[in-house]
Amino acid sequence: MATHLRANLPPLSLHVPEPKFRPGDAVDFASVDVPAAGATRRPDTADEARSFTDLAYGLVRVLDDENRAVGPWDPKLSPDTLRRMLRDMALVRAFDERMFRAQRQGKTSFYMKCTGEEAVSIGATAALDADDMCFPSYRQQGILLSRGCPMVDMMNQIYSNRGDKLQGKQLPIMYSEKRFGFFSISGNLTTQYPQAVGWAMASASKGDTRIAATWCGEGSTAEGDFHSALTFATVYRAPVIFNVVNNQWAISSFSGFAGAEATTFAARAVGYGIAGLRVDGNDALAVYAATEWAAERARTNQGPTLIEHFTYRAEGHSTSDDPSQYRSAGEPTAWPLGDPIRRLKDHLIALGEWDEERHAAQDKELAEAVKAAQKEAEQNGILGHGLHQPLDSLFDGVFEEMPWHLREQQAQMLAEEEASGRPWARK
Amino acid sequence: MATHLRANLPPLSLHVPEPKFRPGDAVDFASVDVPAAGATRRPDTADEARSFTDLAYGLVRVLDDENRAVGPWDPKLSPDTLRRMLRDMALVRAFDERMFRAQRQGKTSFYMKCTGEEAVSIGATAALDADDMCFPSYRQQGILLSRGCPMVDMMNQIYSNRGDKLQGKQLPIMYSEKRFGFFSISGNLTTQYPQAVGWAMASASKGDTRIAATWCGEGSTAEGDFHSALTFATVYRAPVIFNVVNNQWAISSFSGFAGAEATTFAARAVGYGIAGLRVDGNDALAVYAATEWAAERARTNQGPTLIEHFTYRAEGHSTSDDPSQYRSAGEPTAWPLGDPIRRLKDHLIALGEWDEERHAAQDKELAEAVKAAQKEAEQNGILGHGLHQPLDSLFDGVFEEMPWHLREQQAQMLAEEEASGRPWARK
Amino acid sequence: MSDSMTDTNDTSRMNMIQAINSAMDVVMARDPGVIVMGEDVGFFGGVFRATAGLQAKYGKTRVFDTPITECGIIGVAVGMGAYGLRPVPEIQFADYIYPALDQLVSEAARLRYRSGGEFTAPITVRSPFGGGIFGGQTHSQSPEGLFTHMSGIKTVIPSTPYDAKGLLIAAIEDNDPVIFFEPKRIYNGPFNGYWDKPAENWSKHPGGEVPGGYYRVELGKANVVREGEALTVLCYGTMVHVCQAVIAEAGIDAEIVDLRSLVPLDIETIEASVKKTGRCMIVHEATRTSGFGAELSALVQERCFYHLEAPIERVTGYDTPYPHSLEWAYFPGPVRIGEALKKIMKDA
Amino acid sequence: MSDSMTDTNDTSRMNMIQAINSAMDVVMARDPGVIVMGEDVGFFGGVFRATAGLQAKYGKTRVFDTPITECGIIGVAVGMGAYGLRPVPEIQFADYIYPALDQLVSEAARLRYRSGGEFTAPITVRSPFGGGIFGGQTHSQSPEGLFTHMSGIKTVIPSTPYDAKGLLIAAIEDNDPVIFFEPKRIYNGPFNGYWDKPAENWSKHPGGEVPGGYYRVELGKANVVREGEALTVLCYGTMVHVCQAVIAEAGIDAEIVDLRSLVPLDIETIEASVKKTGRCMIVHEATRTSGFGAELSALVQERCFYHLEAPIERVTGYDTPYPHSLEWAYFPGPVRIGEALKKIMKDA
Ligand SMILES: Cc1ncc(C[n+]2csc(CCOP(=O)(O)OP(=O)(O)O)c2C)c(N)n1
Ligand SMILES: Cc1ncc(C[n+]2csc(CCOP(=O)(O)OP(=O)(O)O)c2C)c(N)n1
Ligand SMILES: [Mg+2]
Ligand SMILES: [Mg+2]
Repeated sequence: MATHLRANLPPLSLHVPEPKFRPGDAVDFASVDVPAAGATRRPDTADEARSFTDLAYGLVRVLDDENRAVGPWDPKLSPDTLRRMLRDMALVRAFDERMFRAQRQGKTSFYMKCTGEEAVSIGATAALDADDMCFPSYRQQGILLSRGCPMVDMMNQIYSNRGDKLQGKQLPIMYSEKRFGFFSISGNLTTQYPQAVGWAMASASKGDTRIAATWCGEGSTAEGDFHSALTFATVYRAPVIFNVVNNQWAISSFSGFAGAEATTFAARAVGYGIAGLRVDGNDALAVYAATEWAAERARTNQGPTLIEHFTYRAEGHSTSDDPSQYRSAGEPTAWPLGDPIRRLKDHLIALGEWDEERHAAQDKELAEAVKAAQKEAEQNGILGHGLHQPLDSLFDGVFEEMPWHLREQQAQMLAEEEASGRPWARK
Repeated sequence: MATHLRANLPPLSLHVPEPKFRPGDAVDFASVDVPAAGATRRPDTADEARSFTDLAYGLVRVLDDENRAVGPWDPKLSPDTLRRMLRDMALVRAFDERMFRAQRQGKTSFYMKCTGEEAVSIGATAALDADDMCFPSYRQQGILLSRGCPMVDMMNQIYSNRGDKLQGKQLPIMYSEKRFGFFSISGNLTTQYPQAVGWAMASASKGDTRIAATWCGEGSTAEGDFHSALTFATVYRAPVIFNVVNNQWAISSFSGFAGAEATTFAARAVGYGIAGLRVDGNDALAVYAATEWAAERARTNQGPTLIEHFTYRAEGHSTSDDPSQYRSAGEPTAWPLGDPIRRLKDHLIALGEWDEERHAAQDKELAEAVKAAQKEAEQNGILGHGLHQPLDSLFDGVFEEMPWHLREQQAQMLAEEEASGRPWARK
Repeated sequence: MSDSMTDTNDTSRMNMIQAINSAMDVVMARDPGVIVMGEDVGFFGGVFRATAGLQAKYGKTRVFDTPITECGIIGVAVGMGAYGLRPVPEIQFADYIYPALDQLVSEAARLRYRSGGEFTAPITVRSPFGGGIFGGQTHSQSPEGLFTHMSGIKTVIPSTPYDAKGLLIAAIEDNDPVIFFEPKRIYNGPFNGYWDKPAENWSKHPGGEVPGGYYRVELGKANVVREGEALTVLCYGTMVHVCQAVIAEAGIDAEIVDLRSLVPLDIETIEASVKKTGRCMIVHEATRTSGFGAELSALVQERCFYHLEAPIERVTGYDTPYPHSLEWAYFPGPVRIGEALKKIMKDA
Repeated sequence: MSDSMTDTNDTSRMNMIQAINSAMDVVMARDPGVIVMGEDVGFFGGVFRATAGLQAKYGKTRVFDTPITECGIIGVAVGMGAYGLRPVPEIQFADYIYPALDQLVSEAARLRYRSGGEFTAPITVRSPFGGGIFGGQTHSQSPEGLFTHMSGIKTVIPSTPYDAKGLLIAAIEDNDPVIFFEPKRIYNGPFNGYWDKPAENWSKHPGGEVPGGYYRVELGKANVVREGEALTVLCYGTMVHVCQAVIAEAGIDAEIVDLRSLVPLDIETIEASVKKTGRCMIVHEATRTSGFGAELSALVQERCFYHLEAPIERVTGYDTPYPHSLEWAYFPGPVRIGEALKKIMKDA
């Protein structure tokens, strides 16, 4: 054994990460490295992953400080497409605001906004085909809104009301929308990652052309499922896009508790020999371009790509959270990558394809549309006001066919409810 | 959504890895990249991990084709230390051969050899301090033998006999040797990884100077525990050494099913921003040097290192396995990195510090020592011949204090055994 | 050790969160080996605030946030335990304990046995469990039954702030792994099952009177919260309060046993009670099939067969996931307990 | 569907491995969506050879080895199921199913419920379980009880080659997730519990006669392997054979019920039998506390209370890990079953 003189060494110490700012601190994000837009190279989609590991440490940015689209990643979208994306992002924000308020008004139990992260889902959805399969986390409502899912349907789910096709069985915002290529959201973090790989492997094994995409937060990358997914994906070269939404926070824990002090999240890809990109998540064009590139790789049997979307969670984790308890109130506005909606809007204005008046009008129109949808949804009921689902529907869908023990429990429930004088009718 | 014309693309296809050689195939390992000994640079242990990611793709080698120790990684060990390491490795092999045979003779249920991988544990143990804590997998018996664990104790465990301090409760070779800094081996792969991190974090939080080291196979890196461990280690800069023993096979599955087609296992470290080394696992000096380097990083609060030991499992997975079913019989001898014992022996001979006669004499002496230990151990009994533990010891150690339900079960067992006319005594 | 050892007499009103927080505080002050870790438990003090103030008091190396990997949290805790520390990891919701199951049942629970006692896992896993807060399928589960099936691990569930503190201290000081499930529905007050009536807090409940200092409530001892002759009610956690309310309303002279610890179980108290009353009702929120109620029923009929005057009744959650909007239909509340009572008392 | 639908009449002698292999072969030939995956199942054909020959016959994209991550194996299978395939993942030993538990219970088992039936997980997880092969603590476990507690998943356990094939085909064709535990002790022959007597093979057992083609044994139907009047024995897997041997030796006119499927359970058969016999013994190898025997005991006493003439007896594995050298002391073999029989028949 080594003869090395340990007694001369200082004792070990445990490093426990600490975010830069806590409540009350003045915020200065100067240490966040923001490369210039257009500076990052764009490899050919047929290149081998090992030839562009630098991309995992860079930051793909298209919109520059003068609101121009620049560099090799500019996806060169038509003004119509850009306006469509802007509209979708604005719709997501309007929807979020309204539903957050609905929760505060006691109309439902829970809500989660994606404020500041709208580009992540809208940019990606715009670059994917409509029948590509999405395995989202809980902060990609943008996928549904952009794919045309009726807002009323989403709200029905949020209210667990009569119109909710999930029969009130799921927590609000845990949508399932097969018709829009949107997998059932799980409450358990990152379980969707290997599932997306499985779907993609199935598609590949069937000689299909559809690919899968999945999302999780930077905090969620720590789960074992993340690793299982990346391992399977690299082994079988699955046609899947892994999105890591690095919005800097996981409830109250900053990204350092997921490993951000040592490297980027895109670098995880390097560890498995798969393609990794780091993208300005507040730049809808960069998100679009990265997704388009990754999708092309997937569709041409080049395998998986992991995209880290560098962004910021501008509001609380959920309606149950109060971020002023653990981070500086100055962070959201100080975030150096700006507001994704404002940036795309300013780009369209700079192109001469949009103006403030149209934007204001659109915001108003969207707010009206959301309000109208809300009204319609509330006609189907809100949570806690009466019984919106037949009591016995509680037993539907555990199995395809109901076994005797559930039938028996169901019958007993109905009998007891009867015997008790229908307490459910009280409200 | 994208307007991209998917109809023009060929269908997706699923890539399923396939090893180069199957039973009956002629083996040619020319495609295995073997850099020259001494060619890989040795960064300062205070350097940042990101400054030497190339090491994760290289191969630290010290012993060259002329049996000289060359290059910056040469640990410059004394002949005594080298002889000690050679002896330890030869002892491991002798022990393995004898115990394998014992299983074949029906003296126990199970055994696992580490033939061809002796340098991995002997090199590491030599470079660690005696009180550094090891969290091994099942193929590091070398740690125990090198730290001086009496062979009789190990054999008692293998035989589940009267002398087994684990009371026959564990499968053979699942040692636990706290006095030799050797954690209880688990049957569940890779669970030891986060445990080693926890131990290391505890040591650091207490201002201790002891570090932890852990081992798993390349196949086992796919488990979620591996990822949890590396994530925790990078976040808290835990003083731990992760060893991945890439012996090319996981039972019948070649390393491609753990991701080896796309990159190295050392590259996993890069994904977390921690130090990664790739080492010729059949070169005891390279293993020593890498471990020494990693230990110094750990002891100076530079955090974790992952070392991939590139080696070859020269025999079956275990006594339950028949490798001729799934791989070419030519592989073990064709392995381009040679036999670790022969290489260290030839080095010592080249140094003029050893010769074939002494080696043969030592082999004989070790074989005798193993045999003598075996004889002694067998006096404590072998598996299946009589009852070596008191029946009721079955209930010891579930909890610190036995709760009523175990006491009751224990009493019932003894009563039933009594009533039945002691069937246990039949044998 | 006595059922309750207190080294200070000053008590104060605490809710269950405060009592749990106080337990960790008291043990951390006494034993430098106790460390607290988990998702959001550090600076913020936990999503239910159970660890609030502990990081400020004991420092970042003893109270810290972790990566979001339950497998890692428990695996790391096992390693820390092997080093000699006494980790108290939190799993944010019991519904998220499954990724850690292998580390809990194959490692923590087996370590002493498989190492001949060389290594142990003196860890206490705290986790809020149970429903009744509109948490939907993944913030409502009661997985305690699983752990009772795995030899080598203890399962403890308090029903009052007083018990929560005393049991948690005993759990942390125990040298075996303990799963400590906290009934989150009663963190703030004793819930009687009437979800449509105003919520109560702990201020008027005797169990809300909690000593400020060190005391233990021994693991494995049940608490007879109501003595009676007509039947025995076995319950734990939130359901203790629901059962008390229903029994009071029904005017039945029931003996209500709060188990407090499922493994080890206080079989003596259970057996004595059922032998006295001749009837037994078991109530838990967890899914019925193979829930801990099944084990209780089996034990009672094995031991009290000749004393039983009616079939043992189980009132439990249904064999479905915990639904969001119909949560009060799922919850085994007063109506269902009441109906079961009628059934079991029919011939009495 | 009938209890047994056979489309070919040629039967042959198979051991349980061959029967399981044949089940996969037959279903793969009929349904291109069936895929087989797991550690070592591809080229090598599995460590117990259950998948031997399938890769050669159906190709690498339908039968393949996987990385060693049980979490990944099940997670990937769930995704494949959502795509429309019918995956049959193997978990190499039941002891290694815990890392996959979250994907099994929070995902596979819940998918239909939480998605309003939009997505389902028609997966069948095969896994060898049980002891008696000197496998030590981590190659011997019987975790079936855990799964019976999780709503949304079926648990099936065969006791003969015939049943293994028919049940496995039915499981794979089932649109819900099924855990298919294979009693590895009887892969090669019906083990009667006398470990010190020569091993038998399936060649003389009627259950070793297996049709070569397609047939199903319906999930949820028990098999009365011996009719009798004196008591009811509930068992499954290996223990069916042990119970048969002990009953034969004791010369008791017992009714032995091989459950075959724990969820869904054939309650009718159980209830009818116990009402007839008035006595009930439950035998399983799994750890006693909260094992499936507890649920069986609870169900029987709830439904047959007034027919029971003696306490229901459980004969089970002890509440300890499965020890290596004392494995026959742990195993609930003839001695223990015999003693329990005496006890239960005492007043008969
Ligand atoms: C398995 C599991 N563990 C813990 C939680 C509790 N939880 C819900 S969201 C969350 C934080 C996730 O953070 P991140 O992945 O960064 O996503 P973000 O909320 O920032 O979008 C935690 C810990 C959970 N839902 N599932
Ligand atoms: C959790 C778990 N899954 C599966 C197994 C079965 N198993 C035992 S060893 C092994 C192969 C491990 O291969 P590798 O990690 O390369 O180590 P090696 O045997 O080559 O040293 C497998 C699959 C196990 N023991 N634990
Ligand atoms: Mg986040
Ligand atoms: Mg290997």
